[in-house]
Amino acid sequence: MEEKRIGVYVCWCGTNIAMMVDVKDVSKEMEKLPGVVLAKNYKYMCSDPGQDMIIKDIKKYNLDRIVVAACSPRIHEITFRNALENAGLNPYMLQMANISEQDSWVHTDRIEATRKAKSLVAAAIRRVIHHKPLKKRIVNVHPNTLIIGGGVAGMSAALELSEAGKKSFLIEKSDQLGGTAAKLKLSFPYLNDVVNDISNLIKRVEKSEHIQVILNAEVQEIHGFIGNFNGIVKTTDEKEYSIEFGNTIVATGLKSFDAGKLKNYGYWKYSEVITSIEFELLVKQGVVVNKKGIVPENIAIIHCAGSRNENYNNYCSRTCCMSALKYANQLRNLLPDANIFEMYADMRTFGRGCEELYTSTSRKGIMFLMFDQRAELPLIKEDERGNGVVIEFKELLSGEEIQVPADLVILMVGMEAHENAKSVSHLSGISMDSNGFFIEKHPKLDPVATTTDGVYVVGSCQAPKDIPDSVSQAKAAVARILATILRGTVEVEVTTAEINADICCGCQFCISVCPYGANSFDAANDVSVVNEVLCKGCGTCATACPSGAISTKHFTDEQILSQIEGLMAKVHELEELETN
Amino acid sequence: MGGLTMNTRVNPDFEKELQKYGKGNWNECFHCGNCTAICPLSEDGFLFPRNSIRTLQMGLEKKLETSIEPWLCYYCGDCSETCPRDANPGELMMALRRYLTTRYDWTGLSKKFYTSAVWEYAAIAIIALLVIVSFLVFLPLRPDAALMVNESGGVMINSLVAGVSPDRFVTLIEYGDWLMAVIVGGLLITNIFNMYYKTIIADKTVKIPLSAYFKEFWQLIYNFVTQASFSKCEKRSYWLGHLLLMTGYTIMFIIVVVFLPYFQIEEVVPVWHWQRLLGYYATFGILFFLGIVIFQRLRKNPITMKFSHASDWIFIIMLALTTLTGIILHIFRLAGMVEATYYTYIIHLAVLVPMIVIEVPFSKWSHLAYRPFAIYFSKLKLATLKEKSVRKLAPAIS
Amino acid sequence: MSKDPTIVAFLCNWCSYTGADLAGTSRMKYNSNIRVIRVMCSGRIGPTFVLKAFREGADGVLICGCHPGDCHYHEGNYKCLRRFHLLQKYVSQLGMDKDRIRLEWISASEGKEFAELVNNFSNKIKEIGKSKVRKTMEEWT
Amino acid sequence: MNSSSENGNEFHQKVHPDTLVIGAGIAGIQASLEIANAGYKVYLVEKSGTIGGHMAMFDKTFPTLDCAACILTPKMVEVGQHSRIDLLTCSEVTEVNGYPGAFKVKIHKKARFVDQQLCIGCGSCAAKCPGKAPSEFDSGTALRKAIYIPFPQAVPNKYLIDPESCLYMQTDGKKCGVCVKFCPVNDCIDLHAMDEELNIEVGNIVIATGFKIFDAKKVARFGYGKFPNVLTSLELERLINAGGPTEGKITFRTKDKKGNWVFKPDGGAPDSVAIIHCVGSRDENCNAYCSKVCCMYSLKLAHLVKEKLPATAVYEYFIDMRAFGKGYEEFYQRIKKEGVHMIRGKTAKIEEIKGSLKLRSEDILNNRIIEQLADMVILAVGLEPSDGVKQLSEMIGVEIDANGWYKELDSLLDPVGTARQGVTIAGVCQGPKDIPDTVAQASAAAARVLQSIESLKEVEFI
Repeated sequence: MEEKRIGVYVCWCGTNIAMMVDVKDVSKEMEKLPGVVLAKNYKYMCSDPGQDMIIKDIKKYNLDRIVVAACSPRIHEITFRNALENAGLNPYMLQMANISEQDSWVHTDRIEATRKAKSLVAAAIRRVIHHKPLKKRIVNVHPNTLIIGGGVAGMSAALELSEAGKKSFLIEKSDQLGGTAAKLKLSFPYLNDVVNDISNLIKRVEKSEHIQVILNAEVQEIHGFIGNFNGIVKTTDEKEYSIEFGNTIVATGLKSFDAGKLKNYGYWKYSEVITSIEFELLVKQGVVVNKKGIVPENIAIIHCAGSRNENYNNYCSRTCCMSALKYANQLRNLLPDANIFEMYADMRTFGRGCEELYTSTSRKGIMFLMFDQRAELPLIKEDERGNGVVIEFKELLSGEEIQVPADLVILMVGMEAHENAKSVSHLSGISMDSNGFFIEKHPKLDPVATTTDGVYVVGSCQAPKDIPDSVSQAKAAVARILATILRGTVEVEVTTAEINADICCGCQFCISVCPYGANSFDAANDVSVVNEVLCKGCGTCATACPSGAISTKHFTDEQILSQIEGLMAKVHELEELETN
Repeated sequence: MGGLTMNTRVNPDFEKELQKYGKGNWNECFHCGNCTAICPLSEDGFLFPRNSIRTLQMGLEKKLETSIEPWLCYYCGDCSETCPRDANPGELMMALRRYLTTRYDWTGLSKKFYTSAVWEYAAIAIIALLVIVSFLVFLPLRPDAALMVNESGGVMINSLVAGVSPDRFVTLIEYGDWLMAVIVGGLLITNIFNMYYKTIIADKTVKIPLSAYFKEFWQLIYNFVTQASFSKCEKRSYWLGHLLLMTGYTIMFIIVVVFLPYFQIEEVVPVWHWQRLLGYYATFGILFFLGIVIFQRLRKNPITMKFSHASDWIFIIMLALTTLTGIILHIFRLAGMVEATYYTYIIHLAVLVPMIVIEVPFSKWSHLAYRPFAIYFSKLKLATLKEKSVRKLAPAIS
Repeated sequence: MSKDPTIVAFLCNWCSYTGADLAGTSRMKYNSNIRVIRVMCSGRIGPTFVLKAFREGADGVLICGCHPGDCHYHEGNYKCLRRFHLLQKYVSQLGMDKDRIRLEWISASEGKEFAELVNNFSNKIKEIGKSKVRKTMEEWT
Repeated sequence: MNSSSENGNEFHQKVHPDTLVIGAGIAGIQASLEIANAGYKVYLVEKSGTIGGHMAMFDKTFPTLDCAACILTPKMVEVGQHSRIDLLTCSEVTEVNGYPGAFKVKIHKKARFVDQQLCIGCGSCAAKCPGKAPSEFDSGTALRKAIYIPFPQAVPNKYLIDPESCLYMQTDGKKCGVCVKFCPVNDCIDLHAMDEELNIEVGNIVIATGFKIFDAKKVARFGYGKFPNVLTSLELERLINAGGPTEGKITFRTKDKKGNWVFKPDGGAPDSVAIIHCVGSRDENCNAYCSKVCCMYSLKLAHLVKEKLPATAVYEYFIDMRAFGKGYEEFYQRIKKEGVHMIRGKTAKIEEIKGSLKLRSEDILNNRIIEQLADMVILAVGLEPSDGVKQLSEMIGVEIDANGWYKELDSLLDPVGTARQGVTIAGVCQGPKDIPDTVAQASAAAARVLQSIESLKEVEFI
């Protein structure tokens, strides 16, 4: 075995790591390990000078393997792989040791954390010895895009693509485009009539030659990988479409919170109580009446219905405060003499022009009352003194127990993830958070991509959002997609399974465990073969293989077993040091 | 959970009602708490102005009616200047003082005067007319008035009236004074009792021990004389100006009501005589203050002078007229201009009397009494509150 | 400190490793005796890895994957579950406490759950005591 | 490039494939990378000496608390190394002519005085340089030399000279010049370098000029600039940052030997810190709008203070807690549980009493006045459009609103386009925004650019 020349780099991450891990000690210790040519530590390895240092060292010391002990590989593996590539080294000759997220940030004892860092880095060093150069695979990108969801986000994405001359399939579950936005009369904060805007948008989408709208349809299956997806779409009348596409945009939107769950508000009990969705419908028709058909004199708008409360949804639905102010303005115009009460928790009017709307609304004789949305919610009950209901609660800004009479109560219901989010997440291989919203690749710097390359999440299916933010996200996804289409090709992961035909006994066990049908049987040679295009590199087959003929590139048994050795060797070495 | 009857019902119409007593964008307040925190007079137990704004916005009339807070405010304007929403909390306190004055007044006249300028003008006109008529008819100018000049050339003011001896004339005017004082005082005292009832007796949450009434009594006198609370405001010049006005006015009031026979005398006393010095001090104090206030109200700056209620102008004009006629009267008298002195005297009284009768029990001047009483009452309440609650140094986690 | 048991954890890349990272970015604190090895899918984790960990002196092995139905590769976690049951039996037969190995589902959003799991499992292993596998093996060879 | 056929008032022309991006904060960086990665050339113009903008100054980002530098610096490196991004630092756009699809842009490139190719970043020059000025990157919490690298991870990672604080330039060459003497590379430093004018032609312009923070001195009753331990949130951000002047320690502002107020690692730590929300925001006397990010960054700072100094009491004085985004409300609840005192009621004034700061506020929900003594007060300052927005908007022909934020074409359906064709806006210059929204918007702006280059090929206008 030829001599390995390993370079080890330990990152301080400012004080993020250095505060809890003695990085200097770690690098000093690593220098002693076999194969290690040099071990250095530096304030920010990921910075320009940090990467430069690695590149220079590779060239100067002829390093052939690099270990970077820094943050999670999920964040910077790509960064350092690029650095290796720049230095002329195969990018897969890198192994990272996660000493921040899984060490310095979660432990409180500096000695222990340092010890743990040493064993993690030692394991990485042992592992990297077995790394092999892998060749990147470049695939062509299909120029079409699948967009799931025909709301504002989906339509905006489709149009943006269409304007760039790129085709998309716009799949909508219901029988019309427009989603939630199509139900609105006015937008906030400028209270513009949006009915025309949205219908124009729909018209543009329908007219576009580059957009194929499929209504009453759901995606049944998606296969493939970035640039090369194919899927099946089925409509309610059993029509089936088989489509090919290079990228997927998930824009399935939201569903509103079920107001019936709020036990204090008596949504099913009182004909005075309606939801914001129902109110939008009323106001679109221009007639505001309660379910008894009576024009209300006292109207209460209750914020945070189903939001910011542990018994319902813990999160904030982001748009309800502004919608509630919009309603107050609409009501004031329709019913100039009505008493309007806004019952809020925190007034979250944060967007541009929103605080200004709050101010101008407060000039319109609207009574703002604050309640505690985390403690006892307001209680709606029959009014003994009048016809309607009365809302009882402790008003926080005055500390008074008060009663608000109402003959119309509008519950500002929050946003929830769609029921079918789970099936969509399955289809497209993206994850959901505990609230059922899709998880983006990175909450800051990659708010629309997902961990699955070529699949993007936009709009309210990612988290509650207003229209402009949804549109922004939709277009952001388009930027990413256009870039891949324009380049025409994209690099894909090469960490697929590999079958050593010499060892394979032809039991075909691997074929039955593969969820992608990537393995097939070559009857002529009596062995299994892997289709690298279909294989996603999960490694299940490698583990299942009774003869050890299958290995997963970059996650070989050898690599993992030596990683375990390294991990434990350091533990014991230190333990023995201590006992002696 | 409180029962149905425990909870108070909100009243959205009340805010419109209060707009009659002063103008402000009170509904715009979003309750940041800046005004209360910036006010040096606001303290635990008596937090304002934000609390009052909230009560107003919610239309909790009962709670407002029983609150002392508006009287504790001297309207330095800091709250309004720094209000992030231009909601004008200071002006609300002003409006509330007007409103409370009408609530304390059992005759209902105050409400008429505050909510209708016409009523106030009419009342002033009637009283003025009564004064003028009673002079022209019952106390007409002596036919040989020209002789009524003393050796120093000054008009002998008490001898101007036909058929009435100088001594009797002074006594007549003094009786008039007393009558006025009794009516005005009576009304004021009953109103103060009304205030006491609403703020202390009706408040079942505090039980004030009798000893506290004696222990805190000095507060009443002390605050009346010194306006000490006002001096805690950051703008001390406001306090000085106000003190100048208040002392000037009070001095004149006491002289006229209590010491008239020593004041309204035939001979012209030397310049350094106490009565002339006091008179000049009062005149100067009032004029100085009036000058500034008129200038500021016209400019609508500072913020405290931005909004002028009709009652403000009426008060300023009446006080100005009283002072000016007083000065002119003084000049005419020294110059020996007999007829001019007589008619100016009538005009002087025709302004002074309605001003006192209307302003003191029903309108702006009543705060002269309400303020020190409010402070006194607040101290009574605080004395009981402090025994009850222990203040925590650090705020609790919410 | 050397008395503290050592735990080797195998985490799947998509859910559990992300969840463990989340515990880190959220600065949730947990026991420092855990050493993580990242694999792409819990379906990749075979008995070899687990036994190797014990052979090298681990006192406990923790396996985490996506919640049922959430697997990035559709069903790798089910495969893992099946293997785990067998493995548990096998471990018992070897004379080890079967609680030394544990399989849990940790999603990408469950940083807090991960931290709690580590503490919990670590306490359990402490209860069971240090593993003698490594020593025995060394004596044998 | 007017290959246009004029007929009547209408003419068509090809869209120039190059793009100008103004401002190299995270918005500009993101937009540039998106466009460049799609294969088109980008001119990225940045006023200061480095890219990165405000995000590079932050320590952690809310609500996930990942370290800002960790996620930003790789992007910065990528920009610096990208073959299709022409990075122009110390530069400003001075003239914009031409038409959508073919803008002719004049760029004033100020001299950096240090050769970008030759500088090896050894730092010998700065070690000897006598000139000092408050560091812009450290928000004035520390001093930097006249010849300096803005921060260790700056891109480009080369020295530059600030003529304002350079002794040689201030004395017209009569004094100093020591940097040239100590520079180990020949002809690297040229103290007589001249500014340059650059003329470029681009098809699209992306405006991403970001923001500046509200000047806290304008609210005199908080005593910023008078009391040394009243800080802006950005100053605390620098203190907490490991790369900051105190190596991540939260310390008091102290006087150095020359009488400058600076922060040093050994400045002593506060036992109590109060954070005041909405300074310069939601206030008719300053800016009436909400700055959107202050509530969240205040919660983040509270957490970081608690993390660094667990025994320190932290108080937040707020009006409405605007925790609206993904995971924000949960973060708010978490910070509450960490023992940060939340008080609904904005502080009205701050006085200094025996070196301690006294804040007077109303604790609205508990119906009382709080006179709080704190060792350190943080003012959560709002955001304002950056300087020069007006000139730039006139130059390019894009409208700004009354507050100085750029106006988008359609507040509902087109959040990145402007009334001027070929010009898009991204990030905070359009209105306060958090990082995810900024990044999404920047990508959206890039989509618009790509789409116009790719599909239209020709612009049609009247």
